[in-house]
Amino acid sequence: MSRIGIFICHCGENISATVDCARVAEESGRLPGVVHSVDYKYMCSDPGQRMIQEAIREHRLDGVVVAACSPRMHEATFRRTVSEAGLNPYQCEVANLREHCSWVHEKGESTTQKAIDLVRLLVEKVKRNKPLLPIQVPITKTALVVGGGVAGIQAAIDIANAGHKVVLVEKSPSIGGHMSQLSETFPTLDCSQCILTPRMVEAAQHPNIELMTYSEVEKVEGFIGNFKVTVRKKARKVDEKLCTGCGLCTQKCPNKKIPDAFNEGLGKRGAIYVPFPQAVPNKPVIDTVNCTFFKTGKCKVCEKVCPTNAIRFEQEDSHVTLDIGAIVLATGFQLMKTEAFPEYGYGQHKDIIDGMQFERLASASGPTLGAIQRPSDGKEPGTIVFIACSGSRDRAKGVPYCSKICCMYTAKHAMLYKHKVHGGKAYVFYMDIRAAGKAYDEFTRRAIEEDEVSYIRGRVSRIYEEDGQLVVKGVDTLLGGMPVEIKADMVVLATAVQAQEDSRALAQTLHVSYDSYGFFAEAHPKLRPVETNTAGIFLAGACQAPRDIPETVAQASGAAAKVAGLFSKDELTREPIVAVVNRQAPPLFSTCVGCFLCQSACPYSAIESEEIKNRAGEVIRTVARVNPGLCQGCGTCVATCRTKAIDLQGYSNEQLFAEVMAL
Amino acid sequence: MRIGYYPGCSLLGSSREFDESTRAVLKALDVELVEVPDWNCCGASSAHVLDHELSLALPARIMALAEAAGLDEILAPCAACSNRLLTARQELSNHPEKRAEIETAIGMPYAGRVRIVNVLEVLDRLKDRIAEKCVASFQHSVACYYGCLLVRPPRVVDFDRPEDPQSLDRVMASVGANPIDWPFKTECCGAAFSMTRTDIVAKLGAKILSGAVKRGAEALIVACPMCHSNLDLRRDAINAHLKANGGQPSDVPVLFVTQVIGLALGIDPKTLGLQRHLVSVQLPKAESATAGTTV
Amino acid sequence: MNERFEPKITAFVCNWCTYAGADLTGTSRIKYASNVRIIRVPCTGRIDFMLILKAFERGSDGVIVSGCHPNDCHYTSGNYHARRRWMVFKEQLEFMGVDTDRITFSWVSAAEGAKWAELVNDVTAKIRALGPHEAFHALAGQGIN
Amino acid sequence: MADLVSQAKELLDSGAVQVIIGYAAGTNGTRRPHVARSAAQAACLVFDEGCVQNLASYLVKPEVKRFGKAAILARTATARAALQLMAERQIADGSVRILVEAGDSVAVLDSAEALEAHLALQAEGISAKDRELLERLRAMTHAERWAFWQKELARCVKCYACRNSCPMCYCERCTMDCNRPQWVPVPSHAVGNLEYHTVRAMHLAGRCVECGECGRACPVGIPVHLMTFHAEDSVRRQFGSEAGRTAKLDYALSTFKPDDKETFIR
Amino acid sequence: MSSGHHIVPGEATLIERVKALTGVQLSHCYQCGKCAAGCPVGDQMDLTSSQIFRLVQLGFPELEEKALRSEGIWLCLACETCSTRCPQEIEISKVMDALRSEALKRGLSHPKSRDILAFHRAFLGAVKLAGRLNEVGMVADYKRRTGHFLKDILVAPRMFLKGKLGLIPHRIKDRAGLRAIFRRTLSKNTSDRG
Repeated sequence: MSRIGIFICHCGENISATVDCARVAEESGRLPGVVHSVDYKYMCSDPGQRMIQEAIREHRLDGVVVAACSPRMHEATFRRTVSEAGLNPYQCEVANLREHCSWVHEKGESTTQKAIDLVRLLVEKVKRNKPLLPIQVPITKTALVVGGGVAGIQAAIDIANAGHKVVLVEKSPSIGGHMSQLSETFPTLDCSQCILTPRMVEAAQHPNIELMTYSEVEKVEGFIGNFKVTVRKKARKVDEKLCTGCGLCTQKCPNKKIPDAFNEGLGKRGAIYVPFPQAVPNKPVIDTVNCTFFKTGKCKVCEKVCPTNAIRFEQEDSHVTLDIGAIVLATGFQLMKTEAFPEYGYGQHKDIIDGMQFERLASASGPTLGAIQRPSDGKEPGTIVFIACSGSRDRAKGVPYCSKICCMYTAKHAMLYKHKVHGGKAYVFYMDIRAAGKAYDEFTRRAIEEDEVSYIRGRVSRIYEEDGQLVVKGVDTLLGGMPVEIKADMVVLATAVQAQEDSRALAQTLHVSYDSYGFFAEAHPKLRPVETNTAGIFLAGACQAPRDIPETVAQASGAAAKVAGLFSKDELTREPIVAVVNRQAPPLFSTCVGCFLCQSACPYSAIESEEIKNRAGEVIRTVARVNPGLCQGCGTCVATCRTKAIDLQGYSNEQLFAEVMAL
Repeated sequence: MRIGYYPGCSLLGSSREFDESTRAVLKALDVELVEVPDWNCCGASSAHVLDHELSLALPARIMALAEAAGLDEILAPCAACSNRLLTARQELSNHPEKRAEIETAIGMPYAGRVRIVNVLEVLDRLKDRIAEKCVASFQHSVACYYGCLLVRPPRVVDFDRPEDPQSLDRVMASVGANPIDWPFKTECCGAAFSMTRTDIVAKLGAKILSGAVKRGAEALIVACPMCHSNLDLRRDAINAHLKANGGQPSDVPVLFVTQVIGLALGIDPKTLGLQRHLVSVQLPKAESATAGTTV
Repeated sequence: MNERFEPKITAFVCNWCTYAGADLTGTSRIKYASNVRIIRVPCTGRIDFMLILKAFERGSDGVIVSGCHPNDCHYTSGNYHARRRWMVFKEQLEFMGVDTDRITFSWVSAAEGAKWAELVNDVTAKIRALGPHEAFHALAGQGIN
Repeated sequence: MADLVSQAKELLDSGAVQVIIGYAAGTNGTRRPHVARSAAQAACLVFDEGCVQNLASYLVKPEVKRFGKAAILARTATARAALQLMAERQIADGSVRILVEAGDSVAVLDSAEALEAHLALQAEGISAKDRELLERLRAMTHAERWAFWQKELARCVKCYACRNSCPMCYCERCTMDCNRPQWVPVPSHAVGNLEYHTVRAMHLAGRCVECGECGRACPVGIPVHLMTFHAEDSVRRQFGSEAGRTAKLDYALSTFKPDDKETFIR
Repeated sequence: MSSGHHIVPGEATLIERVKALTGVQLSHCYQCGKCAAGCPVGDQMDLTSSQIFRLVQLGFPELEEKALRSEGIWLCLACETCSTRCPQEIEISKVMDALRSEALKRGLSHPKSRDILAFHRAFLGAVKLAGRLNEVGMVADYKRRTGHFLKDILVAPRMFLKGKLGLIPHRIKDRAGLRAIFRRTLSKNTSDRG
């Protein structure tokens, strides 16, 4: 026989004004199994809580019903109260006499009667409550950061500085990302390399950070605190340990005709190459698609010249499996290609380039060592046209959103051009100037006012070649839609910021959701901007939406803080409100028949299959098993299960059944 | 191969050589043309300006007649016609309720089965046959001029690519011609303004013509009667405009794609109606042709 | 004397949307009929159709089942699963001749305090008009054949 | 069916299967289930119009499974049951040979794939009589249907013959036997009977292969199969899926579409 | 009779009427001007497409009238360059058609549109008569309507010599049916006038 204690709260007058609390206490006291029933002015006050604790000890209560305000308000409070008195916190239920009764009904018999009913239901429920222990999930205190751009580097360094291990995976041969390609950065015009390179080195040398460049995440299993991640290390064809990065091989490689991706195709590189001089790690890779040896079986010049015999033509891709506690996605973005613009010649004109290509032209370490020369003939363009919103805010091109960074970097480009080409003429076609940010608008104004860049409000309809120049047919909407035609030597399209090619595939490997453009989706647009809906996976930078550098770095540190917070404990504690598959005595073992209809019903793929073996190790039956780490306790599986083999702790069949039968 | 044929009004008059050459060429390629019985004008560039319903009903009658005649495909050489037919076809298939209205208007059933093809699509299909029957390869630098209506609006015509299309260039190359790369392939020539705003037609025509000549074209190749008459019939106006604006008048001829194919297949110029052009068709000797190609 | 019939309404509501919505009704002091008894479940996906039958067996004249609007489910899709179950369950009850007008399905979000009050009042009025769920209660009375 | 017996013997002798679940002649022209484990026992196998019983329920019985690989004579419903049982992981694909009528011999289907292909050609199995009954019931008013079922269910003695005859009711521990809590009272009881049959129908919605075995099994002649037929039909109409058409699990009630019907929710 | 086409002026704003006539929502235009930029006659227009749309967007009667009175809507060649490139996928030439018929309905069409209108009416007139277009007849009619009797005086004879001018109009058989089509569709208040 249960020993239930009932505690009716007046909540000052909030409840007692319309509910006869004394009578509720008195009538409830007569319910079978109830050994103690009182009412009091403020149950949540210290004396109130003490009253409950004393009653528990005095009457050896095994269940408590507090009838007060909404459990969403004080359930936690009262559960703590009872546990301090030695009762399992989950032996306490809260009847909602305030929000659901006294506040919404008039004073009178029916209201008091309702209060009595509400208490009775929970008395019947609490009789069936089982002591539950919070679920402890162990945490592997190693973070995986996917993507070695500025976002990934920042997140890795912050987590590492918090004293946790970090594995930083980058798919290209060097970390640095897009930022390492930039010339100067807005709004300060300081050299991108100069501010990024030290961070790259710091990341590489940090005792807590393991760099895995030229590697890709292939498989992710498990759940928060306990991921198993398989990473594919692509074969560099170079022994990283032996290689000293002397660069001899890259100089001697006879095949130097390969368009250089780092320079956006504006420069050439060898078949064995280091993406850029400040690359981290500064170790070359062999591009097997273009390498003469891999194509013809002859050459091997690199092998001959290598002083440390580090070349490994036979090297294969390898796989590494990591135990990871938390993941930060920092896979960045890509720019829309100029091929996507029929009206601008399908990217066939050499002198129509995108923003990143201009960065390489303007960069001191770029193919032209910072001289602005047009790709077709190396001439210095006397007239240059920049086109903002190229593909952005353009639903016809599938990008209705604003790419956010173009207004600023276009202003920067125009400035850099004006600084480098004296007497040059720069035009910017734009729709709106979006320069919201610290010192941003001043920056664009400076381009217009001091560097005398001509801003024209309107889109460009067509660009075609004539007499070695590019005819840009635009319009000035501020002059009432007057057509404007400019003969330019070079055109720079500020093409749209898009999600990475493979972002959807990656999202599916990690079970994180993504928006219709392929950007990863945050858990809450305002309040949880760096979390995903998948516990333990966080977001940093432009893989979530177009971002500039300051925002990216801030978000990266935010994600790092989340990871550090998660890693601050050895175990993570979760409410024990989870589903469990029952166990029975042999030969049944469980009433689960293993039909697994529940599996597809689970929103968290928390239901696994488990083989029950006999002593001989033979499988007797296969049943469902709920992974308490993944289960969030919705109970959809419970309602789906025909044999009632799955039940939900805290809202079990017995508990709910009892409540209903007490109606 | 058997295919429905809708010549359209201008192929009976100002552009009859387009009709003549089309019939001649397809005959030579063993394609049987079945003329849509009792066909009417499609309304071309006028109906849609004045009345939307009419601009649907006129094409609908044509397609209904074709269906009644058991045709499942109509060749409409005139770009304006094919464009109007396609436009009506799409709107009626997207709006069944409209289709019912139009059916009552034209007083006959219209199921929307029949497909509309332009002359380039047909020639593209036949390019192997053309290649094997080609007797005199057309070794000249040509400017392929598509005009507006063949490729626009892409959501309706769904043919080739909207900017810098390639199909006509392919067809030309298949008979040994050298299609130049130039930017005005789909620039508008002034279309229906031939009569009313000759000034505009002259201006636009001048840009197209000089653009082609400048890049070494020995001929402009078209597949649209309106383009042809604006560049051929209106040549005097165009040249006058060029003179007035310090440009070079030009007598570079304008040929219909079917005429070029005809010549390549060895059909005599008269049958192809070359003599009907106002700008007489004289082309530099073939061997010198390549000389003119460098831009 | 004919006393006004006060129907017994049982509501199964999810913890995250409708339960919170009903809390908001309270904090906004919106008054509504006191006939309803709320049973709190984590998610509409948890609601076993048997609970609804049992509620009737225990003398409920009407039942409310309410949770998060589509897309708002705290567990992303529990409400969608529930919705399908209801679609079939409703048709089955109708086939058995059970009066499904006595079951009201609804979405009430945590922000819709007013909607909750309105819902309860409407349902109460409706069931009051329908009268006691005699058919079902009679069965309960019959006991063993 | 001339070749049946020889084919059956062949299957057993070759060791392709260890047991054949089929039919043999019963008393006065009836057909009864017959389990043949040897060529000799296979001699009396028959497969004709009289063989209506859905034998699939034997496929999941441990005592039959014990014998080893099984072959089973199957009408459409039996085949659907086999496929649904595969989808629900109760029998493994390839572990059972399905023998379906093919002219005057039987075709041997040994994979889910073959079975799916075969079933794709078979119409769904409700008899005209049952269809007509269903329609009549659906045409009734609530009150009439209520009265109809109350009258019928009043005869129910909770013998569970319907449950035991059903190939899809293979749970070792049925909800009905679950006593913590006791969802449905054990004794035959007006509410209990209504609840029991509602539960049965709900558990078969999207899983019922429409063999009607439950109806045939009922000793007191309650058309219990109509309830599961209706449930299955309700799933078919509302979600377009059907039990026993594929070996891939496609259970309408453990999946959803965001744009499922919403009109009945306020 | 035809749907959508008979909205009493003043019943709705022009932007709503355009929607009813063409299904195009002019609120989608964000005034980037790309249409005007590519328009072959953009430099000839008193008001370019984007300006016209702006005038319509605000819904002020006087601005709507300004748009309808413009010559621009009559200069549109329906070459579809604009709609092909419009980032907002607005079917611009459809809108121009609609604006023209609105201008006609309200008798606001620009004086310079006279010739253009005359041409279109002559064109349809000829078609209505014979079922097919007889260019000679059409041109003659056009001249009558406009008084440009000397126009093409130089081209015509050469065309005739080249056999490009058929003097006998091509008649289709079912002319009655065709006239019926005109009767059933053509809105009274447009080309039947003049």
